[in-house]
Amino acid sequence: MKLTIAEALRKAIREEMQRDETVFCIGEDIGISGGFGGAFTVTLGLEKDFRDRIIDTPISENGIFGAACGAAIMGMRPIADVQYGDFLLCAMDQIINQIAKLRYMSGGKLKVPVVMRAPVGVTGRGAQHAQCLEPYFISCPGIKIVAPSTAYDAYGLLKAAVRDDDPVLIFEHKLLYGSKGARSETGGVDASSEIPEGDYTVPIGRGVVRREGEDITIIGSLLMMHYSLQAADILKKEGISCEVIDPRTLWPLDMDLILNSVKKTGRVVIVEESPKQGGIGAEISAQISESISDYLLSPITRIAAPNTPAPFSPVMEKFYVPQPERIADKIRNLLAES
Amino acid sequence: MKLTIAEALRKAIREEMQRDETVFCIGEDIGISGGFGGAFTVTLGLEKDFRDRIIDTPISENGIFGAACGAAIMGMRPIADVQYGDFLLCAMDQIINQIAKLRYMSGGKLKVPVVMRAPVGVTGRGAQHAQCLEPYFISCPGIKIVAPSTAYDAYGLLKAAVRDDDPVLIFEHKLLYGSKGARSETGGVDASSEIPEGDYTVPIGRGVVRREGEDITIIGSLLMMHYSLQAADILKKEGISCEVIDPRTLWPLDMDLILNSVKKTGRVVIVEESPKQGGIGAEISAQISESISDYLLSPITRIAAPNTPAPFSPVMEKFYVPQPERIADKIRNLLAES
Amino acid sequence: MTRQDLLKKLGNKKLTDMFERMFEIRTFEEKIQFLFLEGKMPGTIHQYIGMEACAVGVCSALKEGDIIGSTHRPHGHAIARGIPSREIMAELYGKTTGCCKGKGGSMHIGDIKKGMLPAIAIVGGNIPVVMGMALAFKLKGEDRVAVSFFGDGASNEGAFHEALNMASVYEVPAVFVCENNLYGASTSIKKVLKIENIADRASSYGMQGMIADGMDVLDVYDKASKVVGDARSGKGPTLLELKTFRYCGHSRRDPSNYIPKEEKQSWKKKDPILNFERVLLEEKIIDKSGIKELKDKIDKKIEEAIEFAQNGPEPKPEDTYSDFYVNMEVPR
Amino acid sequence: MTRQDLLKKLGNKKLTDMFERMFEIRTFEEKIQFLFLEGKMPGTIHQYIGMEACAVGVCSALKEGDIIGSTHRPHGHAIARGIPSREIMAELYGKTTGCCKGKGGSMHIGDIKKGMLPAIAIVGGNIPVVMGMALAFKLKGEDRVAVSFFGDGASNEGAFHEALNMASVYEVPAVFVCENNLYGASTSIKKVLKIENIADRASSYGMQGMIADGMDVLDVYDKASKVVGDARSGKGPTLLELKTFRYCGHSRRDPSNYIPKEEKQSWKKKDPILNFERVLLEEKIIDKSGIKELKDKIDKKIEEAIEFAQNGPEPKPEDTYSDFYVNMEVPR
Ligand SMILES: Cc1ncc(C[n+]2csc(CCOP(=O)(O)OP(=O)(O)O)c2C)c(N)n1
Ligand SMILES: Cc1ncc(C[n+]2csc(CCOP(=O)(O)OP(=O)(O)O)c2C)c(N)n1
Ligand SMILES: [Mg+2]
Ligand SMILES: [Mg+2]
Repeated sequence: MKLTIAEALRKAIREEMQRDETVFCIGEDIGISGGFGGAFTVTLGLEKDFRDRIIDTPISENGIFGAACGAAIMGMRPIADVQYGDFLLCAMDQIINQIAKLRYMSGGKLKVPVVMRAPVGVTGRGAQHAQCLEPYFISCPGIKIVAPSTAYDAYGLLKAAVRDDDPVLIFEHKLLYGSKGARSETGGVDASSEIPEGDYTVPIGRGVVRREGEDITIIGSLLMMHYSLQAADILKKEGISCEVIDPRTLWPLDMDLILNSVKKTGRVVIVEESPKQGGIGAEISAQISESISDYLLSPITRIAAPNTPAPFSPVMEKFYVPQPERIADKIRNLLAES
Repeated sequence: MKLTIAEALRKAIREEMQRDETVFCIGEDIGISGGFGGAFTVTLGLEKDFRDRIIDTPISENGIFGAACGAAIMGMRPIADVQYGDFLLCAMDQIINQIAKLRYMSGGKLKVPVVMRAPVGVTGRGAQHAQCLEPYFISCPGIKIVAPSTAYDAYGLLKAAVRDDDPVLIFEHKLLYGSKGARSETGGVDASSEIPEGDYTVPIGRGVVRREGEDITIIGSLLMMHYSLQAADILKKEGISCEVIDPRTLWPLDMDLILNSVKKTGRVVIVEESPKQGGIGAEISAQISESISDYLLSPITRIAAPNTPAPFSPVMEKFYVPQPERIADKIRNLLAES
Repeated sequence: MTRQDLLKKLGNKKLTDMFERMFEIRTFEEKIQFLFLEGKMPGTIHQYIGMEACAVGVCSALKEGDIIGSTHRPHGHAIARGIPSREIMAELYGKTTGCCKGKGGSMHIGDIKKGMLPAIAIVGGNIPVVMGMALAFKLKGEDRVAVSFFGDGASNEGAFHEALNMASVYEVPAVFVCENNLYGASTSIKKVLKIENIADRASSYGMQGMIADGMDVLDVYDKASKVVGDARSGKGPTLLELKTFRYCGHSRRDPSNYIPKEEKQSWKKKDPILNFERVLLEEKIIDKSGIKELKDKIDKKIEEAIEFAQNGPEPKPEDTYSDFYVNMEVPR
Repeated sequence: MTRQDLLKKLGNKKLTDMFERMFEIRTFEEKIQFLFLEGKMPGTIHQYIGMEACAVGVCSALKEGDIIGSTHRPHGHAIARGIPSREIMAELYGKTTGCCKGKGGSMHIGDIKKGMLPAIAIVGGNIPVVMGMALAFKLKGEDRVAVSFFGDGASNEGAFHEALNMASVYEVPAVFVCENNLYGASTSIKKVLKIENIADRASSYGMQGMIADGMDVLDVYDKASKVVGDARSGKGPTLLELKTFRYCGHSRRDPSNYIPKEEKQSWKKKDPILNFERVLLEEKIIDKSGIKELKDKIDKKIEEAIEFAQNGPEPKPEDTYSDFYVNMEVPR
């Protein structure tokens, strides 16, 4: 069955709720009949089957994540979401001070199996609905972070997250959802997959090689994974062979996979949709430096957004987000230089 | 006049308030007579001279930073503080979504000259009063971040921050304040300086070489700067010559200074009190890699706290925070290996 | 104030101006709805149709130095505050001629020089900022009032609570205008609020609360004048709730199927523009041909605004790097 | 309920138990104050002296499966909820025998298995979490109540607002206990709150509000029983305000010079322990020698707790890496 990411997430949530009575969803506009199913249709219609477990909330993000935290400690498996990742910033106290730390503070006496979902991506809405929040959360011990770039992974990672005993934050990309109807996005990229029959999970902590190659390793998540593949296509025609890695889990990183690839190719670029400063690219770069700097044939290179907020105008926005051509250019230069 | 950091900040704030009527302080318990002068005595007694401009607040961090934001846009120069850096997480929406972005969103039509002050450091209080928040904020375009490790710099950076037209976040360290009386800290390190007569500023964006050396560059801020100097002392006796750099401004980084030093020594360790994951060390490492990887004689190395929250017990806490001996050990090994 | 006194106080010129503004908002929103659905406009939009009396009633009670803060739904506030439609339109198109030079977009419309903070699209996010603006006015002893617009949904955000309490404690010259349109996105307030009147929350802060009919521009103006006057004269802030309704969807292509048809219909009977037009005609403040003239004028104005916006210059890609730090380049 | 009915309902055993708990809290706090000032104890402490009737009154109204959430000032709540003093003491010393194995410290005292969430030292931070716990009880249909303790100062945090509104909307079995001791750190509530009774804020959420005399354990118990009962029986949550006072400083070595002497003195006259002792003696529920015996027992218990704590094993440095992810090593 071929599904979009929005559909795959919906299917996974539905099945997890069927499987386990303690799973519930909590968020704004997620289960209103005649409504949206959340900002991007992920929970659309689920309220019909699970009226008590699709909980619509007031606009109170700190309250939502606090509720999820407390319910998780008491044995539930909440899936809490924000309509845009940007609003996680309204709930940072609950997420970072409480959810991420309570188990540790308790001396391991409790667990906080919260799933948190947040759409990210720079998508024509201006600075406050455009942030890629990943950089803020990889600085936070206690949370696991995943970022599915295909429907296959979305289904499998959502299920793994629900079954995980630790807090898991899922970043989803607005342009990859494949949301339909009134909630569809211009500029969307097809991330749908064939979803096999029956239940499966994608393990948290494991990345995947999306394309094998010899000359350079490109690392990118979510939309940047797709753009990296497109860049690899462009370069292939020029005889440059790129290996593309999708980390899938952003924390803890699957460094074995990354290091092995970089050892093989000797070169690496990390592509990020967020501003370069303090991003995940920095962490990956630093870890590569620490472990295998001897293998490097050219400097570890980051391709990222400028160190500014996201501008609104489409012209500037296109410049802001790394495009496949820009990725290809940079790689061409890297190979030419060294 | 020899002053502690707490005293130097107090002097700088007092003078800025005298110089400019638009400067005011806003925060919890900052101006209560018979009280604390903020959590670490920085504003102690200022309310006597500036009753209307030392504004005690309810416990409402998001409100405090929102107030500062709005007042700054309307021409005031607020100095807003939290009692512990950890509480910045209660105000992330105002700081990151509003303060950092409003000028850009406005097309440059307004400015937001807010000064934000936050004590950091792992200091015997458990996980929620121990965070070094720097990693969260270097991911945020639109804010300048400074971190004074001496009273001289504290005075000069505070003044520079007040006079800067952009938002500036000042991280101060609990163990470096030299706060006295009921608010003194065990484990404090002397960071007092001779403060010259007359007004001066320390430029935002400029680091400083705290000690010159030949064999390796150590980069550390706040308490870690002092511990790095101590490590350098230890190693000096063994004939190892360390150059110690204090970035002072954490964003934007003074990369010229750092790169020149690393070019000279060929080796670098970055010391951080925060967990290693996604810290400032990662960003510095990535930038060094990008620019001067050819000069490196050994891998860029980060020394940081474990990727967990801060534990309470003194035994674990001492293990958690990089100590001078641990820094020295790591450097010894690095030099031995390569 | 009685209706007659109010009409007299306002005078014919101001009354027709208010009508014109309301009609301008309606026309602006209807045009861009069309453009948006045609795919000619980037981004997303949240529209103000049905709520025109709120923005115009409140803003008509303000003076030049006053300032307003707005939300994800700012077009109406911006027009009511006097930002030229064409600059708003150009901003929606992301042009350099937009009021934020194309950096802001629909959700961040504003112009500080014209008395409007760039709109803040974080629900509840502008409330603390506006409180801070009012605090600045108080500290500086300036004769200015700050007004925050926000929705029913926003009154459940922590930011609302913290800001209103601080505003009350410091007695700043602010008015907090809650446009209660009964829905936050698709969610009926009945699902997320157990009280009838949001204005009652004022009592938690020892603040004045007041309610006006958000479909009646005269009632809004009347109450707003009172509470803006209170703020200006040092009597402290007010939470002013306007009972209103949006005819359009929440955003973009939302058909608002979550709102019962009857509810929509019953509110449309109270249409703020039709009703105000009737009053103006009845009171002979303007005649039919005057109305027609005025509407034609607005129609033309908005057409011109569209032209201005569509023909306006696109920013250069590298403009991404401008309008950032005041005194420093963007670090690369 | 009349005082007499209340005494009868409680019975001698429970009444002396309540007294014992209050006295245990007082003794515990006085001892550690001394140890702390002597420099024998790491970290910082926030003490509960003067407020004993609050924790004991409320916790005496709870059942085994119920759960409480606490703050930076948790020792009293922990003892009242039944966490052994020695485990609390050991936690203050950072020992592996502490209730959080030394990972938490004074500000994070708790033990979920004994009905207490590790205390959350972010002011207001536990309120949404406790609301979520109550939500879980409701979803699971469990006969359990969740209680959040917090201060007057916390009622100005956005977290308070969001959590109370949600609790009311979902009608969860929760009680929100605001210990109004008139100060948040050094700040008098008069400076930061323009209303007299924090309980009145309940009306903003369509919630029940109630006030009890926080210096009178019987009054606290009486009101708490009522509202815990309401929560348990599906009548929804309550905001219960306890009027109380702390005799000690806010934290550490704070001499609380910001509190007028007369204010301190007038409150000390209402000492919850002395008053309750008087009632117990007057009502012949216990005699003087019984009181003495009980006090000696507690004194000894706390001395033993100190010994237990001081002699307990220190964690190993590498224990830093344990008690973290459930199913994964700490990434290095
Ligand atoms: C903090 C935050 N949460 C959620 C959203 C998504 N969102 C945008 S508008 C909206 C509804 C707002 O309702 P209300 O405050 O009543 O204003 P209205 O749209 O009715 O004018 C929501 C949930 C947001 N922009 N910000
Ligand atoms: C979010 C947050 N802001 C500030 C602090 C610092 N702080 C700790 S206790 C306290 C006062 C709390 O007052 P209240 O809620 O009345 O509780 P009390 O101490 O009186 O028991 C403050 C400001 C904190 N811990 N968390
Ligand atoms: Mg609304
Ligand atoms: Mg208090």
